[in-house]
Amino acid sequence: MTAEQRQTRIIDEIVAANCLEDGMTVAIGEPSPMAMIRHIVRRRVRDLTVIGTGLALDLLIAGGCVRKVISYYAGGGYGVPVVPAFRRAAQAGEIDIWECEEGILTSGLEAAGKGLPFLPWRGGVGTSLPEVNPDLKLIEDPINGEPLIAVPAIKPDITLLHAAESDAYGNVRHCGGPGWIDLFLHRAATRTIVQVEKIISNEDIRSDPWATTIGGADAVVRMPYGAHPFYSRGYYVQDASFAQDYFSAAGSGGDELDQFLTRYCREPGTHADYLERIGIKRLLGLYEY
Amino acid sequence: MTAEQRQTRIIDEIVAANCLEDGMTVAIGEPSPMAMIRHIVRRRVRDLTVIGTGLALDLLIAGGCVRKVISYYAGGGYGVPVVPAFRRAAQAGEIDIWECEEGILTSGLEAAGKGLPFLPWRGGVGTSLPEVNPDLKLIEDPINGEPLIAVPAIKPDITLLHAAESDAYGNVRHCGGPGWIDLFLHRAATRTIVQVEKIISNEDIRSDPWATTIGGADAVVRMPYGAHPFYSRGYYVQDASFAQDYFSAAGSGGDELDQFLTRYCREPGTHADYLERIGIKRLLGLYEY
Amino acid sequence: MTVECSAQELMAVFLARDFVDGEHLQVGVGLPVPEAAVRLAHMMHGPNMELVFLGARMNVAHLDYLPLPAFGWDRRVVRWSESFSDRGHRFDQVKDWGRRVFFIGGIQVDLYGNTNLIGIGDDHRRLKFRGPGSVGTPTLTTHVGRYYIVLNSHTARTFVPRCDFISTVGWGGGGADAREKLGLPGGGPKYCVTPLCVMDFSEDEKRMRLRSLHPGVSLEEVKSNTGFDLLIPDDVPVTELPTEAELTVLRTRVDREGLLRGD
Amino acid sequence: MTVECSAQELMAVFLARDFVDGEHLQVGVGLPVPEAAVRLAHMMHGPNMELVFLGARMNVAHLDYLPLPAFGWDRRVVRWSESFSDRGHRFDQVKDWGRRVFFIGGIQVDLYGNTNLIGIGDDHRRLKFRGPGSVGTPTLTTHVGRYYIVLNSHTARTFVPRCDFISTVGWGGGGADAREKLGLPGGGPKYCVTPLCVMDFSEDEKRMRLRSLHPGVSLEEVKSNTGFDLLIPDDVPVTELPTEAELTVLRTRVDREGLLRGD
Repeated sequence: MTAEQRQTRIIDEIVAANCLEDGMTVAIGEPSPMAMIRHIVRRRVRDLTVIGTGLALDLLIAGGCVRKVISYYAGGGYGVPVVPAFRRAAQAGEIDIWECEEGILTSGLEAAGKGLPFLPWRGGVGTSLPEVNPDLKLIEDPINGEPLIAVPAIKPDITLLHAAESDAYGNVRHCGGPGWIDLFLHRAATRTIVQVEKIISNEDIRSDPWATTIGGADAVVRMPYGAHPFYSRGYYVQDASFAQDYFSAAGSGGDELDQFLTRYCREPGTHADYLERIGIKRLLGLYEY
Repeated sequence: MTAEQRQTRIIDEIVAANCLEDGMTVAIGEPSPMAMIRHIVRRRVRDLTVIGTGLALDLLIAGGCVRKVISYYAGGGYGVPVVPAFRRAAQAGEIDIWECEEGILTSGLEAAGKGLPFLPWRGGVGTSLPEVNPDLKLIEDPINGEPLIAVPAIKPDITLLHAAESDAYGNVRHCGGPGWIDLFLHRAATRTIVQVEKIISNEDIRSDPWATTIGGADAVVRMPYGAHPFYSRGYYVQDASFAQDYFSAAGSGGDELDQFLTRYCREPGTHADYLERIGIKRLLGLYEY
Repeated sequence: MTVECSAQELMAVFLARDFVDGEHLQVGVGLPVPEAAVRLAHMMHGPNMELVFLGARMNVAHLDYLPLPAFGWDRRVVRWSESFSDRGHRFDQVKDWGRRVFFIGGIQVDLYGNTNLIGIGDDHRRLKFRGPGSVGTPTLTTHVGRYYIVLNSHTARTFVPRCDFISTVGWGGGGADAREKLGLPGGGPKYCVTPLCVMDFSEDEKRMRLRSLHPGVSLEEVKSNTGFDLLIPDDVPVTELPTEAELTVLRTRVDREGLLRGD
Repeated sequence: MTVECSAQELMAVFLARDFVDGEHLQVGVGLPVPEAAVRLAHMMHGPNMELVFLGARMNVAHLDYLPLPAFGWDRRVVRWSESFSDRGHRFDQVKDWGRRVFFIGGIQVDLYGNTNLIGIGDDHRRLKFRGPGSVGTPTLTTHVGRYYIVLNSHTARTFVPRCDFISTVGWGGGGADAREKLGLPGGGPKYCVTPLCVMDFSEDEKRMRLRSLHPGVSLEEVKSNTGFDLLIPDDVPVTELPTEAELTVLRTRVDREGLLRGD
């Protein structure tokens, strides 16, 4: 690799989508990178292991893309205790569930980032988690003999994130902070692809280096409104009624769900096609302030 | 604890200094909170266990305050491979050295913050560290049997930091980021006292919550130029010639060192007295840009 | 009730009174009663309280009003925060959680205060009823100074002798040393609050015990809706009603939309 | 030398040529030769290199000049960074260090490239000569794709058969599987560069081996200043001199003050 010029890390959304292959472990950040999620459903990628929650996870299950879920929470926020396609698939035994909780998940991700085979964690001691997830081993700590859980390293093949901004070289800024999970998912993954609202100049990044939340993501995809129907901090709020439409269709299943997937995931070939279908007026109505 | 009004966390420097007691474990952040360090020397606190480096560590040893050093690096930056009082005391066997390295130190601090008795680390496997520091235990990881080091939790009684700004409620901002160690030291400690260049309004803090590097430090001390002769990001650069004067005095030891300590640590009763002795012209010459 | 209020309002006020100024009160998503309770306490008597929502540390006693619910992630709300306490490191400072207070729900709760968010059934690979999962409740309940079990309904289907799966350990198999034996440093569940009553845990056995009945609720109603033998003290008081002042703050500064009144 | 340059300049240019565009080059405090080397490579042929100084990720090929040294923490310099790669989590992403390159010094270096920053003596509690300590070198050298041992002097006091204490494992007790047996994923030391010569490590034994002599340095000079038997190949070339172009960039854009010329 030699180059006279510094190389851009901006890639086309189709190129990004084609990085996803059957059987991969894919981690989904918060807010959800919905444009990439829709591409996965459109491409009918199969047998994924998914680290994710809520609507994004549910859409992937509804689209038939998921074999296994690394799950600490499958609620859809206020009013949706458990997302419908997940519940149906779980109760039918159609997906494997690697049962965990937030501290166990982040411990496994941290172990991967730190190049360690495991990290210990206390949360979960005494619960059913080690019983229903045999990868979690009860250990005695080597110092005081306290009971702890050894969490094996969790290594996503690809982490998909949505953030506010990036320069052309993968220096990413989350507006209002990277939330609680994105950096863990990024550090643990072999590759991180970030869809962003906006590409900004390298000088802008250098003006406040500490604001950079991910320095040098592997690839960046320009996706304005790319988190819809989720919020994107600094840009728009959640489209709650659209999310409700999805949960309603997913709850019904069958034809109604299939029509939803066709209309919003399969037919639009690009993210711009999807936005066209949503309509600019609706999008403009989602301003934060 | 009931109060009609929200309580300030700003405390007087003498009140802060009096928090330090003989025998405590004290962690020193980067840049060094030199005003507090000088107070420790002035008060002749004894038998401290110190987590720190460079000039701050050396001044505490020169002042006779230190029994044990948790040490990964005792250089003084470019041109000072090993700080003088530390070297002298170490070679004379006058201080205990808990030999470690950066990843082992942060693992021990992280363990404390996470409420764990230990964390495993790979860096140091194969070295003399576990041999010269029996608290570091060689273990086999419970998943793959890989050799690792179990680092016990490191719990400072007090962490002393220097940062750019804070509001009255201990919401601290490091300008240009908190460096690599301050947050680890803070999370592990029973109590964190932060000396700051400037107190800012709570509204200023709320205008960019993600910029807050420590939310709710236990106590804040107003100490403009408080890191001198170190840099304070956003305010001033290192006073290299003053540091050189110290290293020269410490290298000589005896009367010369004693005079330095008297002049700069023991005689000035307050930080303002110290600054008076340094002189405003010298301080104004340390601007960053 | 002489002061007209809904069961959820009563629950929120009961909880609010139990919080002490200076505590850190953390509420997860989708728990409107605890959310209202911590905000009410903060405004009534807790100027030094910190409200923690998905890692955002907020001190908002000076604000007239904030929308309820969806407190946790909506930027229009968390813009009022002073820091993200974890800065992406949610669980890197659990050692300080002794003064933190937390709240959990559950699809099952047993007589020792263990709870279940995983699911109902015999076989984890094919649950009869799949729950949302444990979220961060195992870690939070392991470390926080105390927590409250807050449920929006009180039925024998929820209050079971033994959870099918345990996602948070309350008092394990019972006994005051149950948590200590497991090495869990936190203080465990203090109260279980439902639309019918308040329950606590007995000192020795740590079995669930009736503490007060909400106005108009009979002992029989509680017993028949609880799937295990609740300890019943000789004297069971009625849960104290909200004051006018509390209801005023609750309805004008916390829950203006009437979420807790079912409006 | 036909092109006049100092030994340190020669060392910096030798190193610079060994770096590949796209690599991450991390330099600690107080190592002016590696610091100059990575900046030279970055400007000569590495627009996609990342320079990492105390966690600050910099890509500064477009800048005419930056002061040398004190690159690591002076805000007048690190203001040019694009991120703090770790954001306070220096070692949270070591799994990606396969393409990272690092540099270490040492107060002792042994024939398998193990090094010592701890001290000299028999008794750790009372060292004859106390070193600075290991800094982050054990972790860095455990994980980085490769590293270089760079010394400012070449004496038999430094190059010893066995270090009194080992702060970084090179090839342990020798053998190509020495690191693998310890579970160390990084690639180990590639070259040892001094003012006299360049050394590498033999393929099987991983013993230190002379690779090239700097112009004007005799084999005997190296041998008599090395405290163990260095492997000497039949044919030992002379270290290649810098080109005019390299020296020009080094002296005008990297080391304007002449630190490497001893000015």
